[in-house]
Amino acid sequence: MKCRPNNIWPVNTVPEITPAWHNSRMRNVAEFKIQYRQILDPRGNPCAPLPAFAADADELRRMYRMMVLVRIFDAKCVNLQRTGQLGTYPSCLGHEATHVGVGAAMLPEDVLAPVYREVGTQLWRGVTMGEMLLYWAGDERGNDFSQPRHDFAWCVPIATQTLHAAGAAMAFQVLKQPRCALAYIGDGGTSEGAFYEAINLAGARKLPVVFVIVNNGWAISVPVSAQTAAETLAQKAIAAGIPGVQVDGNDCIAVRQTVAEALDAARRGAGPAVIEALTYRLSDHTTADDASRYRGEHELKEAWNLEPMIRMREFLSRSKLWDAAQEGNLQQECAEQVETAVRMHFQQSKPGSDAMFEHLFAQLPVHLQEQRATARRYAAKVSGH
Amino acid sequence: MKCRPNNIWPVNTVPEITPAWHNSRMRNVAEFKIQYRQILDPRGNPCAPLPAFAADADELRRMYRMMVLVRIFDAKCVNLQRTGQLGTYPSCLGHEATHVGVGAAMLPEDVLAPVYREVGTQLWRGVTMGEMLLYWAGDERGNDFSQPRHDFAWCVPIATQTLHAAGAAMAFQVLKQPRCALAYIGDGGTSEGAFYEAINLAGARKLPVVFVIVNNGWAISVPVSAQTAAETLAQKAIAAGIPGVQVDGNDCIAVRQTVAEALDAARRGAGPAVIEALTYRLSDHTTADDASRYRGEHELKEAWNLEPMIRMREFLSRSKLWDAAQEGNLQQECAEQVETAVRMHFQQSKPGSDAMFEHLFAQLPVHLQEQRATARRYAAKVSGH
Amino acid sequence: MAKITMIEAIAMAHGWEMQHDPRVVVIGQDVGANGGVFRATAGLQQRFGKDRVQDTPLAEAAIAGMSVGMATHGLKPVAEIQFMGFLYPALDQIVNHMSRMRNRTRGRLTCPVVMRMPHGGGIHAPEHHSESTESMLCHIPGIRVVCPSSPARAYGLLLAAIRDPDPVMFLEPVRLYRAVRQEVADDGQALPLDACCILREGSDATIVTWGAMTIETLRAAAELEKRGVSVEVIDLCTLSPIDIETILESIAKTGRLVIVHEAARNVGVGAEIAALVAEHGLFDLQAPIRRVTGFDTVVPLFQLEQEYIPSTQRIIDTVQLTLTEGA
Amino acid sequence: MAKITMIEAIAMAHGWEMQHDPRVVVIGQDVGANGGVFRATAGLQQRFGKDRVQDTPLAEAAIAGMSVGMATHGLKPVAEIQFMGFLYPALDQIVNHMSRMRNRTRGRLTCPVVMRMPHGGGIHAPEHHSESTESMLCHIPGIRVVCPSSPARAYGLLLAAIRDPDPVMFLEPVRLYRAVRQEVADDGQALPLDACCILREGSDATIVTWGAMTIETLRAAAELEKRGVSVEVIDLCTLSPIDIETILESIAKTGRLVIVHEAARNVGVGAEIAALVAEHGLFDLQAPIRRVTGFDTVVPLFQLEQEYIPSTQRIIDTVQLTLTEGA
Ligand SMILES: Cc1ncc(C[n+]2csc(CCOP(=O)(O)OP(=O)(O)O)c2C)c(N)n1
Ligand SMILES: Cc1ncc(C[n+]2csc(CCOP(=O)(O)OP(=O)(O)O)c2C)c(N)n1
Ligand SMILES: [Mg+2]
Ligand SMILES: [Mg+2]
Repeated sequence: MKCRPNNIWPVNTVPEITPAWHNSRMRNVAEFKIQYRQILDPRGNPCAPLPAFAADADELRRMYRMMVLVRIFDAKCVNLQRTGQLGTYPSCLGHEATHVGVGAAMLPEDVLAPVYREVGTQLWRGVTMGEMLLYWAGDERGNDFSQPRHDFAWCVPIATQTLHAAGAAMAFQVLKQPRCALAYIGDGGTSEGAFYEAINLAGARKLPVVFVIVNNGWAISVPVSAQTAAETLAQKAIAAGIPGVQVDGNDCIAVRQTVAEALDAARRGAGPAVIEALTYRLSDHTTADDASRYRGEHELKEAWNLEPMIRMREFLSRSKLWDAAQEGNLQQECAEQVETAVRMHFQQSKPGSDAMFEHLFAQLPVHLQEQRATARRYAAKVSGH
Repeated sequence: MKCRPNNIWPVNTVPEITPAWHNSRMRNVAEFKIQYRQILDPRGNPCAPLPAFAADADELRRMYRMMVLVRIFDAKCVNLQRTGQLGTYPSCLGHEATHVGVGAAMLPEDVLAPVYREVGTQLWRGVTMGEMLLYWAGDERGNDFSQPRHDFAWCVPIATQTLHAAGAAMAFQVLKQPRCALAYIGDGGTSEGAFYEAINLAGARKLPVVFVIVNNGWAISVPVSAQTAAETLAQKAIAAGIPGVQVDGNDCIAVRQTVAEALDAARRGAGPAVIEALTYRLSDHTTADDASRYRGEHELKEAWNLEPMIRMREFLSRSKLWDAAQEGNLQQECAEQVETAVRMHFQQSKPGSDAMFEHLFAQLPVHLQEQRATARRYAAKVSGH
Repeated sequence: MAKITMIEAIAMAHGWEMQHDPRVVVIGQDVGANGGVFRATAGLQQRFGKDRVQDTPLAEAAIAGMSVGMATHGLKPVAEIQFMGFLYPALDQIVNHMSRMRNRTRGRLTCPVVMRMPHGGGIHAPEHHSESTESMLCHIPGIRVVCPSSPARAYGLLLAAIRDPDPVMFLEPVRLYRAVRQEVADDGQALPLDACCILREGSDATIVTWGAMTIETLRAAAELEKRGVSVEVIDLCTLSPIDIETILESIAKTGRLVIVHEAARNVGVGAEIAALVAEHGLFDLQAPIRRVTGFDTVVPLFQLEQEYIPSTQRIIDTVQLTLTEGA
Repeated sequence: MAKITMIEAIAMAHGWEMQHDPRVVVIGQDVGANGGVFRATAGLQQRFGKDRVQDTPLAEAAIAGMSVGMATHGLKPVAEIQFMGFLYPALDQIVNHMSRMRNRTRGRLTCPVVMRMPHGGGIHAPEHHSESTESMLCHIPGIRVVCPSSPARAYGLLLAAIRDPDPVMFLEPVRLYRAVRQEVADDGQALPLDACCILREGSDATIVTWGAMTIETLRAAAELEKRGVSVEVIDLCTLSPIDIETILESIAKTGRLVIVHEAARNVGVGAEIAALVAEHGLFDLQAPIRRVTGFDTVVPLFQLEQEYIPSTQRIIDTVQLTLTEGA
């Protein structure tokens, strides 16, 4: 299970048989190491110096609040799907620390290239629950974020978004804008050539882009150990000649600090970096999946011991920044916020057939005008108006 | 210039600005090093213990002979192209040590997945000069090697062949055959996602396949430094969790030994490896290219000082295995062999239009039979018989 | 004999052929323990072991490229692409290698590969999960493209595809995976490739279609019959190469042709059928050839997918329009 | 005004637009110091600097994918794919993102990208260097596909492509790069997209073609004229969307249609033209629509490329056959 730091492969493991060359007289030409960072341990005790932002109690509470909101919203989405009111939905249960940590580390003018699970980052950056509900309810309007207008939309074709982030970073470099792009990618996604092309390109051009690998242990039914023989996913960075680091993805403070450092360096011209956040997919892959077919219960149970909410709450309580009353209020507040968003969502009308044609091109070519008319004719018949 | 070991980046270079995380308290979770091997120095002096095969004088002479034959054949091909008797041709000038070293390291039952430049390996394995001439003269029959029947044909779409090698290795693994696949790739080719997918897949499945990166400094007009920020190309292996090593690609003995060790390990179940052979493209990219547009003369001149033929000849002479008379005979022998091959090549008749249809499917579908008839009708008109 | 769904028929065909041909190996994302996201390979890994049913890393180019190498060196890979919308990274290997390996080596190396993939929309799936871009595949020389429309045809055509010595793209309409049950004998009987299949005979007009659109087309034909119009329905089955003879024979009888497909119209497979008929059957035509297809738009997210997929009504109207035209 | 080749006209169009629009950035393999393997970007890096003319790593998916990100964030990338045969790794980004970015974000993010690539064969190039798979691109909704047939049209259409707010695939026939010289004013005048261009008027038959096949087609038309046959030659120019009106008008006049393209016939762009005419112009047709195309085979290595590419004679014979048929 990749989420437990102790389970990382021993350093410098030598397989039973290897090419004999390690015995012959050779010269070292390059050396690399991959490091791991944790700031809060699973019980919420600091095990490394706290970063500067942690001195701001409001900021810490803001992060925790967002984690709670995400968890409640996520549960609601799963529920809506189960009751036939939403399409297939990929739960982010267990990813809250990573997603909120990344969101908090980014600046508004930076550009996010998400995959499909990063509710926490999106919410932090201003995408609304209503927009997310629309998208997962099968409506493109959900991608028309009222803000941030410049962020990429959800991205289903795995790994493709990493190249968009690199491209946006290229634009910032050419246009001399002090902005960064940040692309998410899953553990499974790191097997796609596009991911490697993106980090390699970013390295070659020293682009201001940070790649966050969310290693949640699984790509649908395929465990990380079947994706790659690499001991860590952070070391993928070495192939691109750029820095790579592991962070405890259930530790919101460590994630935020690590991502912020990488973004800061990138913004100052140091080039890209890869950050592997070790967390765990506590849910099925999506609502269409049944993880019990391929994943042991024991593993799941252990992963729950490391989940990110408790850790943050314990840390806040112990620091006297949080109490049971506040927790109760927060839970209620978030639940209401989610209910309101859902209620408003259901008040929206379905898109009309014109929506298929409206944004295909800046100006609709002639033959599509005919097709639009056909669509209107039959749409009218279908819905009866 | 990547071909000179001294120019390899200093170990552990820290760029001016890096993410601050290297200053914070972190734990190392993985360490890697890339090593470099040379056995003969540029003047042909052994600078490391000689491998076992070097005790066999005939074998060493066989290797040198092949290098000479390759160089003469290659020059002839360039010449044929210049005089309009061959299509665009990618010269292998300067790559002889790498190509012959690899050929000599492989077993006949292994499978080669070449790119388009590896004349030395092909010749060693039994592909004939006639077949090569046919291919570069624009005739598919050139890919129908009389032997080895199981090797892949030349491969123009960069990096695609690495996946074929992995697939063949997968077949060997499933069929429990003690064979290896070996794929070539250029320095430019390592930027393609397909290359990374291949090494990653090979690592994940511990496939018996070896990847030889021929780093000749250039991908057409793009230098390695613009392809990637990686200090070495061997370190691409780290992303796949497999061993990677650099070897002096102008040192035929080091190449052979290094590749043989990797193949041997792979054959015994240790999984794949990446070998970066550092050499130099002494020619234009192909006969259609003019390198003077983008490459300095000085660099080329320096590279000539390191070229592989002298080194091997000096080593043989100094070891009393070779003299001027033998050299003279060899040059003449090879020139005659090449002339004979060229003469026979020109005696072959052009393929007929049926050749387009003959091997498209095991059995030609009906509509293609009509098209074949059309082709015949007009081919007859074109060539007048 | 139990009645089974198309997805079960597909798993059954895999099972038969793996049992009888040790060279057949199944690869893909989640095809192992999970048995495929649609369950097309359910139970195969348990039955045939991890060597013969392998989960691959998440990399479509790798799936196609390794299939090439496996096929040239003694295996018969049956590879699953999780959805057609994720096929594109694999196209390079299909176009540049799989389709031409036999040709470029003059028969020395060959590629008996089947690439299976879910095809089309209609199941409220997420973005990029409803593609039907078969026409891009059909344009590639050296491969076959096959699309079944029932459990029995899925079983027989998949067996034929696996046994074929050349590459076959096998498109599985997701709307049909569990739409109907049918008795299918597990007898290892393959169906012919390169041949259409007449689903319903008729005399007034011919409709050519394939895959999931057979549903709406057969419904339209049934409705038209009530109105006294006799429609012949042809299921293309093999989309490339096209069995044009059967289509031309039908048009010689009916004089009218409507083509129905879910994919976008522009340069769709329907265009090729129309072009062949406009060349070889022009004088049999009594009315313009009409196409009822998906629009030349991006497949919309699922709120609008019913507006995108040609409806029974559109097919009925188009056939009736055709009947009013011409001679 | 000096007479220039098509490749020079292309370089000139780049120069004009980069001079006048600072957002235009050129990327690709060897487009920098080397000026492109065909010299389409010769001199641009020297003139506009390394930021605006960038060699990319050797990775086509990256070229397309980064173009998407550049375009959505303030630049107008003009990307070169070194040969059309190497486009396939980029298709995923083109189909799944570039073509639908505007649509899927409801116009919030857009992709003003031009992807240029050498197209077709006939120059004795190595394997995989002679592809003309435009039909795969034309099937993709949300992009345009353009193919010029002369230096002047290359200049004007490339300017139009770069200025277009949506993605354009720009196919450059390699046989034409240096085939003819023409006076082309460097005046920044774009030509219209989505419009055919009549190369030669005629009354007995219409030939629709594009790109390099205009050579053989015009030769055939000239020869046919000697024999008393008057042929109208239409250059499609924009291959998707198709300006079918112009074609239909011509057929209304001539009653006969021959389509000529270098690509394989099966599901080629010719099929779409035939299908559109079989729907909208059927009653104007006096004879079957015939296609003179490359064969449905792998493009052969260059020994046989002249046997593969449709010859002038085949075009002449087909037009004459058409004239003997029907009314
Ligand atoms: C190119 C592509 N191939 C296949 C899929 C189908 N698919 C959707 S999610 C997924 C697994 C992704 O795993 P990972 O990258 O680890 O992300 P996670 O779901 O764990 O967040 C797969 C195979 C896809 N969306 N895109
Ligand atoms: C997929 C692909 N893209 C582009 C090309 C065009 N091309 C041919 S060779 C070459 C450079 C290859 O460089 P490298 O991999 O270093 O090999 P080398 O030629 O130096 O042996 C390029 C870009 C190609 N053949 N295939
Ligand atoms: Mg995962
Ligand atoms: Mg090179």
